Amino acid sequence: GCGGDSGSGSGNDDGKITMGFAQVGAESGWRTANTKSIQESAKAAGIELKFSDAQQKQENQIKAIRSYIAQKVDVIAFSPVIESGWDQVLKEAKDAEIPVILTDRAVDSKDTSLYETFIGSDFVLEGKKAGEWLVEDSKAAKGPVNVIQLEGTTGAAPANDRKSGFADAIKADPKIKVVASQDGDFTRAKGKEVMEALLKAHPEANVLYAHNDDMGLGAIEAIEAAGKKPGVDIKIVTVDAVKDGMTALSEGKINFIVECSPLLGPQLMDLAKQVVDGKKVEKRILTEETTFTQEQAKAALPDRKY
Amino acid sequence: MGEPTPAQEPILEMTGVGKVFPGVVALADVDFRLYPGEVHALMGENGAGKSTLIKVLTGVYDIDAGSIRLNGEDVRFSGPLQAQRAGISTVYQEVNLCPNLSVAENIFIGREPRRFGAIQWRRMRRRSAELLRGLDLDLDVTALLGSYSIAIQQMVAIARAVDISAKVLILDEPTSSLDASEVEQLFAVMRRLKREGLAIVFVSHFLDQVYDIADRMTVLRNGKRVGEYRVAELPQAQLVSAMIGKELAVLEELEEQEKPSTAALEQGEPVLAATGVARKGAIEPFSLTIHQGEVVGLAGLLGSGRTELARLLFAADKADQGTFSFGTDTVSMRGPRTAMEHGVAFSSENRRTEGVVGELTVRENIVLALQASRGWARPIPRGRQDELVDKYIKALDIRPANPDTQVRNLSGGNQQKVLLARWLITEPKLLIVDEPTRGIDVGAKAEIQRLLAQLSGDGMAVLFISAELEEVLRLSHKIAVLRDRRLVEQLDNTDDVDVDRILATIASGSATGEDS
Amino acid sequence: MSRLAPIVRHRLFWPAVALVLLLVSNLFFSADFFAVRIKDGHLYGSLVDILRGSTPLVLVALGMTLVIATAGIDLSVGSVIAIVGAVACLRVSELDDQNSVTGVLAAVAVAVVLSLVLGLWNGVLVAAVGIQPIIATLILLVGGRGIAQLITDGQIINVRSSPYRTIGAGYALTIPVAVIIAAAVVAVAVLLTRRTALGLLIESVGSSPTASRLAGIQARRLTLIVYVFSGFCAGVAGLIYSSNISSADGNNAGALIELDAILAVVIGGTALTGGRFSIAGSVLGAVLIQTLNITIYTAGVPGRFTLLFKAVVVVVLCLAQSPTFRTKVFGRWRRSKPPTAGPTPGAPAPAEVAA
Amino acid sequence: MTTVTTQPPVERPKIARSRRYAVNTRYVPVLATLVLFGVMYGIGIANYEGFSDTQVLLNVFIDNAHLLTVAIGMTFVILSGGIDLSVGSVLALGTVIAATLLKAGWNPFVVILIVLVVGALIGLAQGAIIHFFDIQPFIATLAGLFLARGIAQLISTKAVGITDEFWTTTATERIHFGGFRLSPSALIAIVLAIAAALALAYTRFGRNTYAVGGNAQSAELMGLPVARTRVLVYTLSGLCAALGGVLYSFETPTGNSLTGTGMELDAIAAVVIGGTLLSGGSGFLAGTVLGVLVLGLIQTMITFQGTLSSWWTRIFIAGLLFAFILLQRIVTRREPT
Ligand SMILES: Nc1ncnc2c1ncn2[C@@H]1O[C@H](COP(=O)(O)OP(=O)(O)OP(=O)(O)O)[C@@H](O)[C@H]1O
Ligand SMILES: Nc1ncnc2c1ncn2[C@@H]1O[C@H](COP(=O)(O)OP(=O)(O)OP(=O)(O)O)[C@@H](O)[C@H]1O
Ligand SMILES: [Mg+2]
Ligand SMILES: [Mg+2]
Repeated sequence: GCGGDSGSGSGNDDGKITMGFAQVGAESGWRTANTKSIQESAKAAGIELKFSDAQQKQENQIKAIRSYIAQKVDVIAFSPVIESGWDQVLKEAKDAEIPVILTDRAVDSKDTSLYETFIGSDFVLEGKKAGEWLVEDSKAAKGPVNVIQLEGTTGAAPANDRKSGFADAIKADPKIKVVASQDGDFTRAKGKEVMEALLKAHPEANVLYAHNDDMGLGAIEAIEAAGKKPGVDIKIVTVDAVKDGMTALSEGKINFIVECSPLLGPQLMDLAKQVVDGKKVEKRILTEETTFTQEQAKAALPDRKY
Repeated sequence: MGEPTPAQEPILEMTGVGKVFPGVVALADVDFRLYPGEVHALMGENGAGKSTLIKVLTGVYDIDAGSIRLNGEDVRFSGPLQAQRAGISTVYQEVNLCPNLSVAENIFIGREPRRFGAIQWRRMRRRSAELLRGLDLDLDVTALLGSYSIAIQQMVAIARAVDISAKVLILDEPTSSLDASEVEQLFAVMRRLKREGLAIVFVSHFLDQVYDIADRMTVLRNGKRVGEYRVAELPQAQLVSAMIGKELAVLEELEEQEKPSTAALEQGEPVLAATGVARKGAIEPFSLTIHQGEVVGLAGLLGSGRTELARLLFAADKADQGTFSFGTDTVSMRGPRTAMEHGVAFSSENRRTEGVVGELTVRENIVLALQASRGWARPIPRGRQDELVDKYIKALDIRPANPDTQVRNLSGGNQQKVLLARWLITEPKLLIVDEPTRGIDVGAKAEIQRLLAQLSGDGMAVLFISAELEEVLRLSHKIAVLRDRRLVEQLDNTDDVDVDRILATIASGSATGEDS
Repeated sequence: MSRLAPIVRHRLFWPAVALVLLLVSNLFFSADFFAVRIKDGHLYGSLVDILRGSTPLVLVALGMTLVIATAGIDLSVGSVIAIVGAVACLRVSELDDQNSVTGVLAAVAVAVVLSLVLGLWNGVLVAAVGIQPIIATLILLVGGRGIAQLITDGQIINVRSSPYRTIGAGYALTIPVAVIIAAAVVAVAVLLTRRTALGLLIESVGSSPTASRLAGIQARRLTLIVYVFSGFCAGVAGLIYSSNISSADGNNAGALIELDAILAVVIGGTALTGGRFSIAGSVLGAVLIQTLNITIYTAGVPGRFTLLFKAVVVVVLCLAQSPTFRTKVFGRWRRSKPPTAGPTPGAPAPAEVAA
Repeated sequence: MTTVTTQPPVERPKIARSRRYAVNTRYVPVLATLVLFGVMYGIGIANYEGFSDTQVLLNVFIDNAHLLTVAIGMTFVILSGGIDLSVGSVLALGTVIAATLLKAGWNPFVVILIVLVVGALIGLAQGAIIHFFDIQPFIATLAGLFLARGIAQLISTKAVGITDEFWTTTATERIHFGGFRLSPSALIAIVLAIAAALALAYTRFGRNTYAVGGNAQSAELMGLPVARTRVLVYTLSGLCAALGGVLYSFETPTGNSLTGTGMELDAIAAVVIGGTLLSGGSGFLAGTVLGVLVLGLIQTMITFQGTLSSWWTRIFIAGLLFAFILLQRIVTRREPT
């Protein structure tokens, strides 16, 4: 019994924990890896998983959570589509005495008793890490450091946060200047297209900061087509560390990647068991994440799952 | 020019009206006066500018030059709504109602009886039924207008306009698909309204109707006013020459032409034989054979099923039962294409929605059917197109004679000619024409009749439908009489057959004893 | 003035003006915007980027033009792009040697056939079953992306195949291959519609289905063909799209492209109610939209302003294009100059009527 | 030329003419939708435990109150022969305006009023452009889509939470009757649906909408106020979309410029599934309500299914939609034309 020593799994008499998980959607490879991780580790942990895909709609997610409440699951976990607007449905869960775990993204509820814990990355911190690396790296640089920034979808939380964290960090060095910042929609195609245009409008640029690997990978294509060498003529920092990104990093086309791991399934399942057992857990748990340089990437690449 | 002695002030006076469309001067310096209590006919060939004058008056088109005075006051309407509010109620040439609404609504929409702001449907239905009964029509007023034939829709449009009790009533070719008795109903109403002091503008290509109902008339030619006349003072022949600018002699020719006897024709090859063909709700089983060179006329009242019969022969509607054979082969009719493959052509009575394609040019409309039967991969070479199109623009006198005009911008009568040309160039073995002379002026009508007679002389079979019985009689070798959606009798068009005889057959119904 | 009038009245005049204005405005932000150089043996420059970048949209808009001409609409193009890209990339990635030309051609062939099948599916629903086009194609819009994700397992499939990469990112005779492909498809479409009677028949069906049927046109078959063609165009667009980034993104490929395509078609002067269509117009419209996007990047319009910027451009363009707007706003002012003088009766114009 | 006899020489036969289709075919699509909805509901009950609870059906209303509201406005637009793509964006703009103003401490009723007025104004502008400048509705409202979302992003790219007392209490409020619950939003939407249905059937504006959709040119020639009707229809749609925004922000108390993407398609789909013709002039509001319920029920079935992966969710939705529309088509099919 992985179900653990708790015979007291509320509602269900078979002792098996039932988790309702309301996923944002399947908008990116990162997200699907996240979904997979959760599904696989649920199976491994012997937790029965009810899964729903909200297709990026908060309303669907709320509906799903309501239906989990109605089905009296043992624990609810979800990655909020956006940060605000959850008080009501979380209250309903609380009233039904179902613990809630937030994953990946936070909610802005003032009443933190509405959820047990939030496990996920800190997007601002990610932006900061990227910025700090750049500051460090630019110390040796003589001329100005002109950064092109490829932003995530306008209005999306990771885009907002990675932008502001980065901006904070690069204040440390007046040489560093963001010369252009454009919405690349988190996709490769958009990343390439935007980069093509920006390279021509800003020939002085020598650094690219992309809010995710995919945009960075698209931009690499554009840089190569422009006859420049990615990683050398234009230094590249990205966030995520998906396998393709890591490959490019190990090949020297990217200089630095800040990890944002989607693989928080095992951690989540652990937490779920603790929470169902009524144990007290930390309100904020950061996913175990790191950063990668080119050398580290070469070492880590063989074990990279996705 | 017979100037009337104005007993009173004109209710409506248009002076120096001009209207130019790109490439066409539709109206130039036209004067028009209308007095209360008169029926004033607006006369002219197809494309003379009658409908345009009416549209300019009621604000459908912006006016380019001239002035309009209503009741002595200068007016300029921004649209039919304003004109209606000022007391001008209009039936435009093509039926302009909403086919997706019920008959009752079409009569009352915009002025529905209401209580506390809510429409009183029951009262509306009752009143529209009454109104239609006044025109001797017994319709299901809750049915969609679109489910009725063009003729009935025309009557509904008239009922609507008449009921909007206005000071001026304008009727643009209201009678084009009506049969004699419907026309009579309409005239009775018009006379009543006239007595009540209404001023009525009436447009028609039926000279007899004009002479029957109108008091005065204004004649237009090529967008210019030829003159204003008292009807009583202008003989028909003079009117015609005023309209077309020359004498007319074709009509007589046709009368003289010797027709081959039916017996002789029936020796020949049957082009199409329909046996026991029927369609539920449309027409009872009928059998009809049409031979080479034969003109078969269909006679019947409104809604007697003439159009339905024709549509079945062309497979525009699918028959539920019965067989069709062309020559010696029995053919299962899958759609218009099957019929066309066997040399059948069908020109619909409903030219606006089932006939011409308004957005396309005259040329494209004319070659459309021929092209369709050749298939898309074999386009008609441009030279051949020009040849065919030019030939028929000349033969039918389509105006403007520019093949690249959009058909939608043609006058009603000219659209009809385009539709006819479309089918004539396919050189069909059997030409089914449903109201082919609808809205066509006297000259062109004679021309079309002559053309049909000539083509049948050359061996083409024709199925001819017209609300005008005289026309049917003049052209046909054989007349099939319909009544109540049933083919009741087929008469050889011998000397003793005349309008009265046919009306009698229609009235008595079961001449062939098929009735139960 | 009078000699210019026909040009000004041409329905593509205003989109062309807008295109030129947008292109020129880029000069403010990127001085050598119009510079086209030869780099690594091929043409290189912003104009080349715009042309190459607009190829998927040009193709989709081309298919959409014919669909719209029959008074239909095809919402599923984005999903077709995703599916086709997914299938092609999956097959290429499964090759032993990804650089084998025959293997890539086989994968491309499978993908193209699939796009025809998807088009046929839409066509059957619309033409044979008689479902309203917007709903019929909505089914594939929703389900198709699911299928694409199913194929890619929600991941991005990468290929490292230079033959495959050539389709969307390669060059032949210094010209981007994608541009050559798109030009070829457009040329074939123009030839098919204007050199045969296909265009006329489609326009007829689109303007008046009833009248067309009674003229003996087989509207169903035409409708079917048109949707299959739209599927094909979307399929080729999907190949270019995925080849350009050497990967298939089942989640995002072609998302919302249907809106841009419809916009391109309408800017190009084809009415959504069907009938007359202009392939040249749609191509112009698509290039215009791509130029607009590039201008937004070049000018550095911040993300939060992009939509407003687009809205303004679309509104201004539509108003400029609308004859009604021009007469209502400028016509009055122009007309008031010469006092209202009607055509003089003696003018030669009436003779025209009689002619 | 022979003379037309002005007096029929024979007594005119009295014929009961042209009485056509006995059954009123206008109601067939809506009835078919109703029946198929019942079938689908039955399938749900048979397959999923707890589906038979009437509250499940009421929850569909609760969950889709905003969609219903938006679809009501869309029904008017589509009936008039137009289309409105801007609704999703206007809804989003509504939530953003509401959230921002509430955060600044404005009175909630004033906020609602402002949101509604903004929505109506956007609709009015679209309608005016469409009618007076002869711009295709698709394009004008596509510009509206960009514009409304653009303004929303300009106001705030970040989602703004709503903590206003009135908002949160309205959101949690449930109206109880006979053991069942409805949210105030659902009630508002239902009342609006009834009002709209009555307006379509019993007011001149409603009938004019049908007339304009049937044939705008004819309607103009019949002297109907086409301009007013057109403009009003889009204004109404904007208003409904804004109201949808308010209701949406009751359910999900956030102002977010990214909400409602693709909602225009959902609304159009709901209207068309309900048997309304996209070409205009034919359809009923009851159909729209059914259309929304069908979409909602599909969503509910997916939630009850519970185990679908993301892509299977999409395929499943498409499959259900396809099955439904195919059946509907077969049921309502008359002769091929
Ligand atoms: N919207 C338009 N655009 C361009 N030309 C037009 C338009 N409407 C009418 N015309 C042209 O104006 C002229 C007058 O047309 P009008 O419809 O007034 O003729 P009419 O006298 O009513 O003919 P008919 O007896 O055939 O109905 C025709 O040459 C026609 O082609
Ligand atoms: N099943 C049907 N569905 C739709 N329209 C139909 C159907 N059957 C007939 N019609 C329409 O009804 C009209 C025929 O009506 P009606 O019974 O008045 O024929 P008619 O005898 O030809 O009358 P008319 O003398 O006016 O030509 C045609 O225009 C046809 O389009
Ligand atoms: Mg006329
Ligand atoms: Mg008839």
